[in-house]
Amino acid sequence: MSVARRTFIQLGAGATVGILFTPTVWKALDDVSIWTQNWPWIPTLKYGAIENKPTVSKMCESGCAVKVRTVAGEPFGTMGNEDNPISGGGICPLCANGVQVKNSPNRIKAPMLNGEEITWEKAQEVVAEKLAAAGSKVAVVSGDQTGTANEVFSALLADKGSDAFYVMPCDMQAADKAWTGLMGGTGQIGYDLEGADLVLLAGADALESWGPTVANLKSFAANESGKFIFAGPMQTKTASVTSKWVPVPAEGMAAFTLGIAYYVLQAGKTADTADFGQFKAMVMSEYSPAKVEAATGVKADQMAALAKQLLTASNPVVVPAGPVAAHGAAFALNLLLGGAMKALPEFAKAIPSAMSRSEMLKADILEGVEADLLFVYEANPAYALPEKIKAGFTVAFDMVQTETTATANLVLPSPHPYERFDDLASPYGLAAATYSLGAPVCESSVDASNAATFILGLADLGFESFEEVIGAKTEAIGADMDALQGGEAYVVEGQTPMAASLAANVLGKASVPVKGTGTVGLAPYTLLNVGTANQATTPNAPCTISNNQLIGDHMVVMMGSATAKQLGVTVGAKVKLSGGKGECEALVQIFEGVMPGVVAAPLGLGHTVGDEFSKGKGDNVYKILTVSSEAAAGASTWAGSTVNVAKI
Amino acid sequence: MEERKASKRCGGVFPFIIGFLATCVLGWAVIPGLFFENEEQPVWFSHAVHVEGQGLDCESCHYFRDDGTYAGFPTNEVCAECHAVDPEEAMEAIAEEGIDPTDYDAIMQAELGAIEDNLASSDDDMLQAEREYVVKYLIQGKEVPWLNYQYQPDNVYFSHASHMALSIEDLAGLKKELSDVVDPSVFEGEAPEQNCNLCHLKDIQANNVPPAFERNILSGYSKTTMKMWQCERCHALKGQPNACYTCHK
Amino acid sequence: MSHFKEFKIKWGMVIDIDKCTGCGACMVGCQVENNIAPMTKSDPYNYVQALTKPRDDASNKLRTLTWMNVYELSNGMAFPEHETAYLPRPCMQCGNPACVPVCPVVATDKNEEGGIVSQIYPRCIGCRYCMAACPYHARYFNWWDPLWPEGMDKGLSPSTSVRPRGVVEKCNFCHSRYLQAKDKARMDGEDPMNLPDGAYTTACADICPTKAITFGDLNNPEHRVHELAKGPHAFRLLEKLGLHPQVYYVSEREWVRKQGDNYNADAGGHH
Amino acid sequence: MDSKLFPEGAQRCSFGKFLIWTAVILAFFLWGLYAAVLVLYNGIGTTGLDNYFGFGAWITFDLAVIALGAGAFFTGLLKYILKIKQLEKIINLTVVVGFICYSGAMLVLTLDIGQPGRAWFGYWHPNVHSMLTEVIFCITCYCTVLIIEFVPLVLEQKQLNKIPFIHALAHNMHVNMALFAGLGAFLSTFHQGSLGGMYGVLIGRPFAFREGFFIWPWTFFLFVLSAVGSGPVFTVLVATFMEKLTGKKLVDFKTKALMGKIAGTMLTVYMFFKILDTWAWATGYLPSVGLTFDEMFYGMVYGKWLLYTEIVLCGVVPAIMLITPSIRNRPALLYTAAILDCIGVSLNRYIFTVQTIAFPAMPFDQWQVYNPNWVEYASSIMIVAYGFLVLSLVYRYLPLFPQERELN
Repeated sequence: MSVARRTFIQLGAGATVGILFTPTVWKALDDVSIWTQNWPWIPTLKYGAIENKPTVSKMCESGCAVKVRTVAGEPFGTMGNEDNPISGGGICPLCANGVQVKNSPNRIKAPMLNGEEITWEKAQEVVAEKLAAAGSKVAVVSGDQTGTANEVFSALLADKGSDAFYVMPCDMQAADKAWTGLMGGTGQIGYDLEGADLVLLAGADALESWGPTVANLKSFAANESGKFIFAGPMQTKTASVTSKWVPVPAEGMAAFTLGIAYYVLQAGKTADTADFGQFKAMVMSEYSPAKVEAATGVKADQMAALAKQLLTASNPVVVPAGPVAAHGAAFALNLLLGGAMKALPEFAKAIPSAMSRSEMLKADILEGVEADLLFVYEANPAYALPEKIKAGFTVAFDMVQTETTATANLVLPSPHPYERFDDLASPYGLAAATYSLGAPVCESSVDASNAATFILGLADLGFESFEEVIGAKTEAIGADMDALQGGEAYVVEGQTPMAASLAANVLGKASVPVKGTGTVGLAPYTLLNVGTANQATTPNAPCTISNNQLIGDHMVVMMGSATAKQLGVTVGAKVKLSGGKGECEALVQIFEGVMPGVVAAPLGLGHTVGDEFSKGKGDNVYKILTVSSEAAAGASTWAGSTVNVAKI
Repeated sequence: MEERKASKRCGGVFPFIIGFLATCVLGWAVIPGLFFENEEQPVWFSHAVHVEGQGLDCESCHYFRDDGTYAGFPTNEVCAECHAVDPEEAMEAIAEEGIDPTDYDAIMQAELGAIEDNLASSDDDMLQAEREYVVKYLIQGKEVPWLNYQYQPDNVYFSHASHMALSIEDLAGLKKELSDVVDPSVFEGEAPEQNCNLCHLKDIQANNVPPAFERNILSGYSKTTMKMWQCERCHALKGQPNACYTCHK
Repeated sequence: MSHFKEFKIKWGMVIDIDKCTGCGACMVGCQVENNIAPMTKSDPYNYVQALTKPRDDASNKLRTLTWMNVYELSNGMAFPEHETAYLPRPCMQCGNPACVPVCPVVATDKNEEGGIVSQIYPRCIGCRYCMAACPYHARYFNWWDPLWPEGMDKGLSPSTSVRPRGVVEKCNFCHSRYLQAKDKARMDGEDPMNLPDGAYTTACADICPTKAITFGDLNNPEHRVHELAKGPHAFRLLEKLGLHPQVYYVSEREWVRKQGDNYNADAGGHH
Repeated sequence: MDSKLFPEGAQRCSFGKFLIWTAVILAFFLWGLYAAVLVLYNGIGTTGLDNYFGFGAWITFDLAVIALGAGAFFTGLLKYILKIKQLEKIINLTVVVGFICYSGAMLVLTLDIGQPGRAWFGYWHPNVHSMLTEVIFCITCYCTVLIIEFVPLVLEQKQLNKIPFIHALAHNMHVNMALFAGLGAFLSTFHQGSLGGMYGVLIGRPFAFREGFFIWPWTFFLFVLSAVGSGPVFTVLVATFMEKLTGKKLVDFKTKALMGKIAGTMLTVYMFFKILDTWAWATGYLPSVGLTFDEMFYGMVYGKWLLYTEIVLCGVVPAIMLITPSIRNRPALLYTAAILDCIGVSLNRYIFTVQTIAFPAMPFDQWQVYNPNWVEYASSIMIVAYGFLVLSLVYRYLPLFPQERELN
């Protein structure tokens, strides 16, 4: 037995030594380490021809002209489009994430009727029925500011004898109300930020979220000699690069502008309008620097200095934001200065019966919407306008699930901008009328269909598909389809603005600062990476959202140390902001770039529906905005919102 | 007592040698083979038929794109230039026949005109192979998942453009040094003007039935996947950089 | 032990802080180009995760994978003198890197023409010594396996391999774009070692709406960065530590330049 | 029931009692094991580490135990090379403690690296410039040496030793032990140093960076000194702790005092240079990079008090206590000094590991605070439990203390 054992041991020893003289062991070791380099659960890459296909992306409010990068036909990235003036090679953080949103599990996969998946044919029937029943009590809320899809929707309304076309509240609307409404001007106002030698951004956060942001940034960069000044309640990202920040409360912006106009008039500037004298008298008497200083807290000499700079500048421009009055005042000032403000001609319509853009901007959504049948086109009123919309039956078109689609009766999936025909007609703020077009760069990954095409199936508007409408549009404006599809834009220069009046009496009344009753003023601000009223933040963007907006699941509000002392709160303190009809929870952050007596809160957080990147992150500031009506201007505004702050 | 003698007699060496030899043989002859499993290409593709038969040259399928990248395997788009079956037509035909478009066998049995009329092959086997390709991939809009004998993982960036100038003739001088990097037989006889043989299957253009793809069961690599040291050896010999980022991504 | 290697080509960046609004487009563009997975808190495929803490979401700034990271600078003054600025921070690709000599397995090296500090994921063992060495916090660790929400991983960029958990990664100036640019040059019969300005540029520089980031060969007079880096307002981060970054910053604001290095003790730097 | 296995003429507690004792230890061990499994399965994300603190509790733990384990090589050196006879009374223990510390440290390291499957790359693709490479090599080699030093002790187990072959083997190994002791001393000195070098070479980290001699920054030598200045007394503490547990005398106080004296001397030398180094760093290097001494500290967590505790209370004080015979020869005071000494060196390792990377080099960056989570604690405790386990078994079955019989 002992022999056997020993033999066995020797055999084993021999075997062991033997195997070491073969590649076996070493090969196994090597292969194992290679295995750790290619774990099966780590996704692998796709290879093939790489192309950059031009199109438009409409995730940000003004839209970006982009090139979608594809490998073997599969989109993987988004880059800017040098050939297009609204991009010049750059894009915004939202559109930079376009492909990821396109592939998001949050996409709506198929038509849903009250939570039940249905076919497009069925959807067509349902809506047709509702449409017949609703008669003229049909309304449309559109989140699209630049698309020809709006023409289709408005044409449907016209067909039904309704004029209830609403856009989400935006500066384009306020500007139009002031310009065409109050001052009897024509065209769409634009600002030549690249050509101007002095730009006073009167509340317009132009280098972060206002207007055609990317185009603004491009102009800012190109405008080496020009001087940019930002006026507003907080030191926005715009203010971090402008040469100066003038602290002005949002509700005081109109008065502040007229305060500057005071010196400009004093210097003998005139405008060729019927009521110029009246206007001058009004400003001189009611908006003397002393009065403005008393009302807004902005030092008279500060306004004097600004006026001086504007007067010495050869091509200055004032860029307003917020209430109608602020826009009116700024336009008046621009007319006096005769600088880089432009009036853009509107592009010809593709559908004769459709509304003009100005007509689309008339209705005021803040006053509430009521209809039997409501179409919501890629807008999210349920999130940004709580309790403003009432409808018997709501049809929501969107590509991803939102608060609105969650509450709508019928949800119809839109193709992602990269999967459909769409266009960008003169985003508000550009100095020239600009038309860009987007064709699909890939097939839709879900059972989606273009909203406008669906609408065309409901009424005879002379077109079968939205693609045809786009074709008609390009024809109507006289642009070259191939050039447009190649990514170029069709551009018509803006003209010198002509106004019938300076709306003296209206501005006189409407420019008086109106403030809520809360303990501190509320300065809501928009950061594109946090999201807009219609588009929540995107998968990769949260990494770019700083802890000054969001910590964990808590929204962060910023205030100066003085305000913090006044409120008796410190950094990191958890507070409840109450204003309007709602409340918000937030953590306190000290930021000396906020005016005393003001709390700055980021818009776009606190979604209750959506993907893991936006849902339950922070709180929704739209809940605590107060709507005050600009009686004189016949409009309503969020400016002058105040809140009460309580520690919790 | 008995035991002692026993062990003395064979000195403990004999069994040792037995064991040693046994595993040596196993380790060299048998085990290495066990690391690999054979896989056939998704469809039978005969280079011979296309090159000799149809007189195609390499570039008609394997070419450089304008951006300098290399189109290794041809896409359906390229194949469809000859295999002119219109997917939409075919799919309609399938729909008419009431066949499930994913039921390949049924489609092939049905011998639909929309497909058959556009098949080019002469003999039956080839015809079947072509039909298989058309039905399973072309009309389905799916690219063929060809198996790459020279497969490299995602962390490797191989540039065909930077290697296109290499000539087998010049390299013949390094035949000895390269013996375990390049198959020596490549340097024998008249050197072709193209250098594909250096790394790819020798004279693949004349191949009729592609060999099986030998997949490493642990790493998933191809048996003929070039190892890092081989790339480095040649780079060193040719005075090319061996910096990490020369080849990795 | 810090051996300084000079290269004929020296890829570098000049970032104009006075043009950066901190919009974040560069960070998003970078993540897309380099297959950095969105940060997801829960892992539907890993049941063991439930036994321990969830993965991190993006608001935990100490766990992100932001090769390009934008810092917010403040001049520290009270209202109304307060000022802010934004500073994008890629990898500095130091001429004398702190991270390279410490790596025990040569997973990172500065040995290629162009002077880009390489980082080879399949070689990295994840000891994180290089992270401890880098004062710019330019190096990041894969704390978790990358996880794309359902369906999102079909749109991956072909330019960077996907990293498993447990390895370190960092900005590499979109290196595979360099390789591609060289291949293009070869096709067009140009010299791949003398690329024209703009033939090779990074995703962040590409996407930046204000073109605050300029990229090019610092040694090549034909490239804009060559001059920009020599400008009167140009500076580099922590020059006194002697790492010789290949990323330059420009700002006309003195307080911003002052924050590029430590000036609190007598022995001054060269500003 | 297992009394036949006990060392010659030694009394041990009942088997049942022993089982209970080991059960308790095992409980801790398993808890740590659970944590370790989580780490290996989910990744290091489960710990409290982050991008600012790539090094944390684990590395601190490793460095501390390796320093404290230095008793082994240093005592070995003195006994076998310098032939200090007296030390043979405790040499076995130092070897066992050393073995536990090093093997434990290596276990933690495999958890600590993100890709354990590639751990061997350290040998296959070594970077000769990296201090860490040196550490990897020396630690693994020295661990093998410790095993070799450990083996004869095992072979001397009563039953095993009856087998003539094994008896002979054990004897032979003893004879050649000097060789291994020398080898161990060499390896150990180097990696103790390299561990210090790891921090000293961090040009990007003003808190840790040091000038030096040839390729070795000063921290290299400081770490060696601090290790030999604390290792021996740690062994003394372990011995004493075991005496308290077992209620037996295991090592005569004379030997302990001698160990104290040895450590004390080294500690004094260390403190002299450490203070010199700190001063030079604060007044010479820091200003040269535009920094001040005060900027190196932050609030309570990373306050100056840490440094002062390390250098004065746990450095100078025990040094004086240990080199002053009158104090050293009082058991209570010797142990107090020893404890302070060990705390001091551990604190030193913590500060170099954590505060070094907590300091924000970029002026616009902020201090970050690191706190380990239960996973890191548990896995470290697992190692401690492992140590207890090994020591208990060794004590019960192996002739660990040559003096045990005569003392009891």
